[in-house]
Amino acid sequence: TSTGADGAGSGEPVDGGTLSFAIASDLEGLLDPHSSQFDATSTALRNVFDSLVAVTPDGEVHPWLASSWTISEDGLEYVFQLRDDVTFHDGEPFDAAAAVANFDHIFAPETASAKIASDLGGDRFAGAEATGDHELTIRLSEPFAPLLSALSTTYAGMYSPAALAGHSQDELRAGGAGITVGSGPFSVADLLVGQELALTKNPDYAWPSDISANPGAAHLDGVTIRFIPEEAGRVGAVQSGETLVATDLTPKALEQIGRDAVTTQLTTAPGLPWSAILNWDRNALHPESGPGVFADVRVRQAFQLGIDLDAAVQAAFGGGLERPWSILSPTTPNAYDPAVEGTWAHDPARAEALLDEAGWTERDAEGYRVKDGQRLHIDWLKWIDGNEDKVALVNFLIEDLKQIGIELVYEETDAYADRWRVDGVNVYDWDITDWSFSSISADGALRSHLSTEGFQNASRVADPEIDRLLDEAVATTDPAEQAAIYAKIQEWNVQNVAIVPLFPLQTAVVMAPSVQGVQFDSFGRPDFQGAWITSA
Amino acid sequence: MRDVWVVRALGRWISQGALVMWGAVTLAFLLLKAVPGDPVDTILGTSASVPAETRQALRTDLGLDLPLWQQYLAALVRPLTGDFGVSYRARRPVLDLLASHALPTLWLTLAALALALGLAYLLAAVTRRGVSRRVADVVELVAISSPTFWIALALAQWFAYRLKWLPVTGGNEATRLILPAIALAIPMAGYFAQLLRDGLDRAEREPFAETARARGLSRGGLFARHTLRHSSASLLTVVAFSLGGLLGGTVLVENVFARQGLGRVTLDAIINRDLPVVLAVTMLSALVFVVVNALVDLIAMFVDPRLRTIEGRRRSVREAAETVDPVRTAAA
Amino acid sequence: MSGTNGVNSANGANGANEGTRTGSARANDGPDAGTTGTKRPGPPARRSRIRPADLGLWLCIAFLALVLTAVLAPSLLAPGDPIAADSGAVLLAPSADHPLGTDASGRDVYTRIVHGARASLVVGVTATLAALVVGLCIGLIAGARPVDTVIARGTDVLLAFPSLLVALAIVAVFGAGIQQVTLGIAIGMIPLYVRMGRVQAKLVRRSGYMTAARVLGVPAWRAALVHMLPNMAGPLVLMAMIGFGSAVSAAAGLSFLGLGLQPPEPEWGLIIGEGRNRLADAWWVSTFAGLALIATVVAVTVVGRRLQLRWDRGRS
Amino acid sequence: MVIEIDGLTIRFGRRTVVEDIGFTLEPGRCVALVGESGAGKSLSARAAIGLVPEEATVHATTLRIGDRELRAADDRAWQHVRGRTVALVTQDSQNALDPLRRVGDEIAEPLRIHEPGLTVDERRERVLELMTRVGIPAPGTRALQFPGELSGGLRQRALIASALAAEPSFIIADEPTTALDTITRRLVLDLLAARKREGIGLLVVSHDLGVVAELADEVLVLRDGRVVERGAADDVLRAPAHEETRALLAAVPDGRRITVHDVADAVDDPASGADDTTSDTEPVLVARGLRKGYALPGGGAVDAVADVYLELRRGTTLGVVGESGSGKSTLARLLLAIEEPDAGTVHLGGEPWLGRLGAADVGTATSGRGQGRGRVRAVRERDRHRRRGAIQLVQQDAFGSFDPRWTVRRIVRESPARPDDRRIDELLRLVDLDPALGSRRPWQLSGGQRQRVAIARAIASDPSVLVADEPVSALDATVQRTVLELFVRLRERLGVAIVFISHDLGVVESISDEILVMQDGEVVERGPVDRVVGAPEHEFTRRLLAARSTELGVPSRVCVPGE
Ligand SMILES: Nc1ncnc2c1ncn2[C@@H]1O[C@H](COP(=O)(O)OP(=O)(O)OP(=O)(O)O)[C@@H](O)[C@H]1O
Ligand SMILES: Nc1ncnc2c1ncn2[C@@H]1O[C@H](COP(=O)(O)OP(=O)(O)OP(=O)(O)O)[C@@H](O)[C@H]1O
Ligand SMILES: [Mg+2]
Ligand SMILES: [Mg+2]
Repeated sequence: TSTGADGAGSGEPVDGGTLSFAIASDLEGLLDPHSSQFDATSTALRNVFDSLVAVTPDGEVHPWLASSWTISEDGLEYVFQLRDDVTFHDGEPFDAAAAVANFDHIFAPETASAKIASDLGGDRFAGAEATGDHELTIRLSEPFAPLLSALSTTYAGMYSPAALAGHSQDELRAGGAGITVGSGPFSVADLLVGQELALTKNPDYAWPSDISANPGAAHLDGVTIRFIPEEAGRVGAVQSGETLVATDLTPKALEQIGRDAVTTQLTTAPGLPWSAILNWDRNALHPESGPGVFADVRVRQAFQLGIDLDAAVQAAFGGGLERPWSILSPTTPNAYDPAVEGTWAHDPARAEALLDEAGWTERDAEGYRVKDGQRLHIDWLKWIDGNEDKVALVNFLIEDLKQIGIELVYEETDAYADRWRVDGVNVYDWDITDWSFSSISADGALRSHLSTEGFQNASRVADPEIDRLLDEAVATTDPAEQAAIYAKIQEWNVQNVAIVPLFPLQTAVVMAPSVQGVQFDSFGRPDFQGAWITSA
Repeated sequence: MRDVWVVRALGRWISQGALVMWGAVTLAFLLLKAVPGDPVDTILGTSASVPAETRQALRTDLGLDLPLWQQYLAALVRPLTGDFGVSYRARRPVLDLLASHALPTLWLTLAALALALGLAYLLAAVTRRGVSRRVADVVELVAISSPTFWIALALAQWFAYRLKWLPVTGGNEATRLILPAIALAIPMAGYFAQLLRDGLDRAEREPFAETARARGLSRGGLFARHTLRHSSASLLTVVAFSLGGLLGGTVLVENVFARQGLGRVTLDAIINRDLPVVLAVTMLSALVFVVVNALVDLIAMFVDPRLRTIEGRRRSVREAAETVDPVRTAAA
Repeated sequence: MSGTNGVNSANGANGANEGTRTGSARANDGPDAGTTGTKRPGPPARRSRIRPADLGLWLCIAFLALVLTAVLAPSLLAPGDPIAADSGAVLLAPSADHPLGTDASGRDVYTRIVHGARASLVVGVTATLAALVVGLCIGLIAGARPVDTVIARGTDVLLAFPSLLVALAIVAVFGAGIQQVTLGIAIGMIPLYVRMGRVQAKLVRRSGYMTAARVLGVPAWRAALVHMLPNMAGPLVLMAMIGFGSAVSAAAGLSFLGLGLQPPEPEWGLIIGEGRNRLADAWWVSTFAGLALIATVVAVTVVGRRLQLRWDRGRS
Repeated sequence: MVIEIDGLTIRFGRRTVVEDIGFTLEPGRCVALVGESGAGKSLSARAAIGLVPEEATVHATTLRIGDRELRAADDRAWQHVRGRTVALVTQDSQNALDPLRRVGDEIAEPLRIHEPGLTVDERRERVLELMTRVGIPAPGTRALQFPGELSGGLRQRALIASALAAEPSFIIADEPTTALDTITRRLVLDLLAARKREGIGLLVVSHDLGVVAELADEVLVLRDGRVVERGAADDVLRAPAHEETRALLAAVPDGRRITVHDVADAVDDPASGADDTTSDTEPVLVARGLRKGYALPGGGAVDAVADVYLELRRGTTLGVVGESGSGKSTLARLLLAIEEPDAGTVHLGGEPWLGRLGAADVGTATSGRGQGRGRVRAVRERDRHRRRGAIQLVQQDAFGSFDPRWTVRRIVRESPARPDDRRIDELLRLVDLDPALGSRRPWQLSGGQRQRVAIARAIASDPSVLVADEPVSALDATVQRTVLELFVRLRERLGVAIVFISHDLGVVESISDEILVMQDGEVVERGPVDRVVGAPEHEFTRRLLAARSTELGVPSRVCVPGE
C-alpha cells in the first residue's frame, strides 16, 4: 500500500536547487551495490546507477538500459538489446561488454556479493556474454523467473567498466567520486564518511526507464544525502527544514512531525516483513544438549498463538501499522495469499493446550512451564537494529508469553557474531532472531529462508517438499500458477511456523511541501530524477 | 640560562613522548588481539554465501595469518613510514579516514575548550564573594555532575527541536558546532571555574597578595596583576589532563548530534575490531596527549618561572596533585 | 590538600600562614606548659560550629539515604515491576498513577529509576573501589626508585587513553554486561588513582614521621602498614568519593551507547538512552533518569567534599 | 603627619583578640609591639593599614593617619593611604613578592598605582635607584629576575625597596627578621634603622627583643590582645614591670651557657643514666671522612657534606652551626644512618655504624662507590637495626614527625624500647608534660608541647646520642628557652651526648661544649665553645659572630631566672 504523494507532482518543474535527504545509516564501506546487501546502499545510490530493466510496484517489467529482451522457451536464455546512446559519468560508453564486466564483477569471488549474486539465481546463473556490440545474452542452468526483477534493482546497477577495472574491491566498497561511477541522473561528487554523500546532476542524462515521468536530465542541481543515525535527529532535521526529505521514520516519528507539515509517502516493501526467525535446531553442533525448544512444532505454534500481535503492534508503533499475517508482504507481486489472514489470531487457551500436549505441564515458582527440570525458555538474539519501538514490541510479546508460561529473554548484544558462527561454521546459538528481507520477488525472500540450502535459512528448515515447491515456482512463467505455489508455502509456514511475521516493513519518506515530482520504487525508495523544489 | 631549560624540557618531552606512544600502541594492540572474533567476519559478514577461500584470501591480504610478533612489529614500524594500513570496515586507508574525521573533532574539542575556559574565567571573576558565589558554587557543582550526553540531549531537545534556533545535526559550520561544544563545555566549565576560584582564594591568602594590597592595589588590580596568573598557572595542568576526558566526551556528543568525528570512528572501530583504525586512533590520541602536555608544560613554564627548575617542577607537581581532583578532571 | 582546604579555611583561625617556616609557634608554651593552660580554643572548638550551609549537606545526606534504600530494597520505594511491559500504558505523561510517566513499553518510569539505582551505583562503587585499592597498593610499592619510574611512565601511558575509550575497549573485548562495564570503568580510572596513590605515598614517605620511624628502627614493612597505608588512604578514599560520580556517569554513558548493561534491566544510563528519541513527546523518560543521576552525583560530591574538608582541618 | 590609633578592638565573632590598644606613631620614631605568639601584634599592626581579615570586626575610638579619619573608610579610601602614606613589610620575605612577576615589576607596583603619570623609563629609573638605596647589587640584572632566583636577604631588601617606592611616611614591619639567618638579619635591621634616620616612622612587630632593643623608641607589650606594659624602650627593657616582659627577656639567647644550675630546680628524679661513672674518654660517636654529594639538576653535583670528622663524648653537646644549605641536616642524616655516605664511616659506641667496614681503618675516604666489594662491605641496615635505639633524632618540625592520627601515647610507644604505659608517664613527666596529655593528638598540642613529646620519644630508648636538628627554630623565644633548658637537664641526668644543630649561633652557644662551624659542606672551624666564640679563627665564624653580637643589643644585666 502506498499513500500520500503521487509520483507526478503538481505545477511546472523548476530547474535548480540542491535537495537534502536524511537517511539513518552511514554508508561506510557500503558503496558497492554489487557487494552490499543493505537497504541504505540502494536508497543512496538509486539515482547513481541505472539498471537494465525497471519494475513497477505491481511487478510489470519495463525497459531501461535494455530497450528490449527475449526469453527462450525453456527460460534458460535471456537476450537483451541494449541502448546505444548511454554514457557513464566518466564518459565511457555503455555497451554489452560493459554489462558483461558488471556481471563478471558481481560473481567474482573477491566481490563477496552478499545479495545480488544470489538474487540473480546464484549457481543457476551460468554466465553473461556479449553477443553483439549492444546485445547481451544471459544464460541460466535452470529456469529462474525472478531474474528480471533482480536485474531491476540497484544492486544490479551498471558500473562504468573503467571504474570497475581501475579500483580494488576495497576502494569500490569505500566508494567516492571517480569510484562510484554509474550512468544515472546524478553522479557522486563527494563523500564525507559518516556525514554525507553529495550527488550532482548528470546534465547529459537522457535514458530513464519509461516508468519515469521525466525524460531528460534531472531538474535538481544536486542531492545531498545526510546520515543522521538518530531518529530524533532526522525528525528534527525535517522539522527545522535542515533537510527537505527524510526516510527511515517510524509511525510515531511521523505523528511527531505531523502529517500536515509534510508530504508523507508510506510504502510497504515487498518481501519478508520484519519477522521472528525461529530456530528449529538449536545446538545443531552440540546434539548432546538436545534440540532447542522449537524443535517441537507445538511449541512453535504455541508461540505463534500466544502473542497478541494486534495489541503489541498497536502499542509499539501507534495506529499507523497493520499487523502482518503472512511471511510475504501484501505488496509482493504475484505471491501474497490473503487466505492466511486471521488464521493465527491471538489464542492463549489453544497455545496453553498445545504446550500441555507437548509435555510442558509443570510450572515453577515464577509461573513458567517446566519439563524435565528445564524451564521453557527462549533466547531472542537481537539482530542489527534495536530501535526502541521494536524493543517495546518485543517487551509486549514477553509479557504475552509469560501469561502462557514461556520465558522469553531478549538479548541486545553486540557480540552476536559469536553466536552465529565459530570457525566459519554456522552455529545459530539462539532460539529466535529477527530481521526483514525486502525483495521484489517472492522467491528472493522465500528461497533464502526456507530452502534447505538457503543462505538465510536460519530456521534450519530442511523440507524436500518446500524445496520442490520453490523450484516449481521459479520454473513457471505463469503468474497465477506461481501465486498458487507461493500460497501453499505461506500456509505451510502458518502450520509449521518457521518464521513469525511481526510487523510490516514500511518505508516512510517525508518531504517538505516544496518538494515535487519525487517518484518511488517498489520499496518506497525515492527517485529524484524527476524531482524539483518549488520556490514557494 | 633560559635556553637551557627549554632544551632540557625538549629532551624530556621527546623521550617521554616516544615512551608514551610506544606504550599506547602496544596496549592497544594487545587489547585488540584479545578480542574474540575474526575481523574477517566483520568485513565479509557472517553470511554463509561467502566461500571460505575468499575469507582466507582476505586474511592473508590483511596480514592476519602472520605470527603475532610480526603483526606487532608491523603495527609499530609501519606508522613510521606513514602507512597506517586500511580500515577493515570502511575499506579505506586509515589515514584518509582519520584525516576526514580528525578535523571536525579537533574543532569541536577546541571550541568546547575555549568555551569552557571563557565561561570559567567569567564565572570565577564575577562571583568572587557573597550570594553570587554561593549560587555559582551550586550551579557549578550541578554542571560538573551532569553527564555530557544528558546535557547534549537536553540542549538538542530545547535549542534544536523545540526552539529551532540551531541545527540538529553535525557538520562543520559554526552554527552546527555550537550545541555540541556547549554540551561538552558545561561540565568542564564548572570544574574549571571551581579550580580557578579555589586558586584565586589561595593566591589571595598568600603573603604576596597582602603585600600587594598594602601597596594600595585594589581588588580588581590584585585579580588582574597577581591572583589571575596564579590560578591560571594551576589550571593549566588540569586543562591538559582534561583533554582525555574531552576526547572521551566527544564519543557521546558526536553520537547524540550525529556529528562526523573521531569519537564515532573510534567507537565503531572498537566495536568492529577494526584494528588498524583503533591503533591509529590510539596513536593519535597519545600524540595529542604528548603534544598538549608539552605545550601546557611550556606555557606553564612561561607563566611560572619557578617551574623552570627541577625542584620547582617537583614541588608544583606535588602541589597540583594535592589540590587538583584528578578524577573529576578525567571525567569532566 | 591545601587546595580544597583553601575553599573554606578562611574561617580557620590562623589563616594561611600556618606551617613551620614562620617561626610562630601557636601555643603559649610558658614555663608552666606542663599544666594544660591552653587559653586559646583549639581545633575542636572550631569544629562544633554549625553553619547554615549545613542545610544543603543534610539535604544531600537525606537524598543519599533514599538512594541507598533504592539500592538495597528498591521494592520499599517502588513496589511495582520495573520490567513488565504493559501495552495499555504506553508513554503516559506523569500523573498520579505514574508520577514520572511511563516509557515506550508502558513501564513506570519511577519504578524503573528506583530499581535502576542498584545497577548504576553498584557499578560506580565497585569500579571506584577497585581503582582505589589498586591505586593504594601500587602507590605503596611505588617507593623503590626503579619501580617508581616504571609505574610513573606506565601511568603516563595509560593516562594518554581517554578513560571512556578504555572502558569501551574492555567492553568490546569482554562483551557488554555489568561486570565488564565495572571492569572497564575501573581500569579506565586506575591510572588516575595510581597517580594519586603515588603522590600521596611520596608525601607520606617524605614526611617527618617516616623519618622518625626509620630513626626509631621501625621495619620498612611495618612503617608501610601502620603509617603509610592509613595516611594515604584517608585522602584517597575521600577523593574516591568525589570520583565516584564520574564512575557512575561513565557507566551511564556506556549504557547510553548501548555497551553497558543490557535491557530490559533498568539502569539510569539505559533509561536515558531509551527515552532519547522520545524527548519531544515523552520528555519525562530521559529527563527524570538524568536528574536522578545528577542529584546522586551532586549529593555524593557534597558529602565527600565536606568530609575531605574535615580531614584536612583535622590535620592542621 | 602622624598615625594615631586609640581604643582599637578587634573581634572574630564573639572572640575578642585585640582590646583597647592605642599608640601614636611619628616620623622618625619607632614604636614596637612585642608579645608572645598570638598576642594580637600582627592584627593591631594591620589595623593601621586597613588590612585586618575580612571576617574580623574592628572598632576604634581614633584611627587617624595624617588628617584622614579612617575609622569608617572603605577599601577605596584605604587604597589611597596604603603604599603612599603607610607601607607594609611583611615577615615572610620568601613569599611576600609575587613569584610569577619580575622583581623590578614588583618594586615598581606602588609607583604604577600611586604615580600613574610616570613614563616607563622614569619608573625603571626609580626602581633602580630604590634597589641601590636598599643595597641590592647589580640592580639592573636583579630587576629582571624572579623572586625565586634571589637569596632570602636580597628578597627581603627588594621587599623593603617596594615598600619605599611611593615614599611613604610610615613603614609597618611585621617580624621583619624572624626567618632570616643572622647575617641577613643584620642587614635588614641596619636598613630599617637607616630609614628611621631618614625620618620615616616605624611600627615594628616582633617577639624578638633584640630587634626591639635596637630599633624602638617606645615599646608596647601585649598579652592576649591587651597592653600589659608600655613605655620608652630603654625603660621597659631595662626594668620590666610586668612578668610577661620579663619572660620575654629571659628567653633571649644571650650567649650565656645554660648550665645545670639554671635547671637544677627541676632535677630531682634519680631515675636513669645517673649510674654512669665510667670514664668519658671513649667517644660514643665518631665520624670519619664523611662525604655526601647530590647531583644537581641539569648536571654537576654539590657536596652537601665534604670530609667531615667529628667525635662526641658522653654527656657533652656538640653544636653545629652554619648558614642554610651548609649541610647541617645532611650531616645529621648521615649520623643517623638514614642516608648512605659516598665515603667515610661512623662508629657508634665503638662499633661500626655506617659506611664501609674496611674503609674505616683507612680513616680517609678514598673514593666513591663499588670497588672491592668482597673486602669492603658497607654496614647494612640489618646490622644496625637492633642498635637503632642508641641514636635518636629530634626534628625541627615536631608536628610533622608524628603520625597525625596517633595519640601522644602511641607516638611515644613507637620507640624501639617499646615503653609500657607506666614508662610513658614517666617519660612525659621527664620532659615536663602532664601524663594526661597522653591521650591527645598532635594537633591538640602547642608547639612547645609537641617538641617535648618528640624528645620524650627520642629518649625512651635510652639513647647514647641525641641528634637535634634545629629543634627550637620553630618556637618563639620564650618556649625556645624552656626547651633548651630541657635539653641541658636531660644531658646532665641521662648522660646523653647531643649533636645540636642550628643556624643560630646564639642558641648553639648557649647549650654546646664544642662548636663545629660549617660552610658549604665543610667544617671551617671547630673547637670548644669559648675558644670559637672568644677567638674565632675563620672569617666566616667572625661574620656569624659579628651578626650575633650587634643584634643582641640587650644588656645582659636583665634578670634571668635562676641567677
Ligand atoms: N583570620 C582570623 N580568624 C580568626 N582568628 C584570627 C584570625 N587571624 C588571627 N586570629 C587570632 O587573633 C589572635 C591574634 O593574632 P595575631 O596574628 O595578631 O597574633 P600575633 O601576636 O601576631 O602572633 P604571632 O607572633 O604568632 O604572629 C590569635 O589568637 C589568632 O588566632
Ligand atoms: N635529597 C637531596 N637531593 C639533592 N640535594 C640535596 C638533598 N638534600 C640536600 N641537598 C642539598 O645539599 C645541601 C645541604 O643541605 P642541608 O639540608 O644539609 O642544609 P642545611 O644546612 O640543613 O640547611 P637548612 O639550614 O636550610 O636546613 C643543600 O645545597 C641542599 O640543596
Ligand atoms: Mg604575627
Ligand atoms: Mg636543615
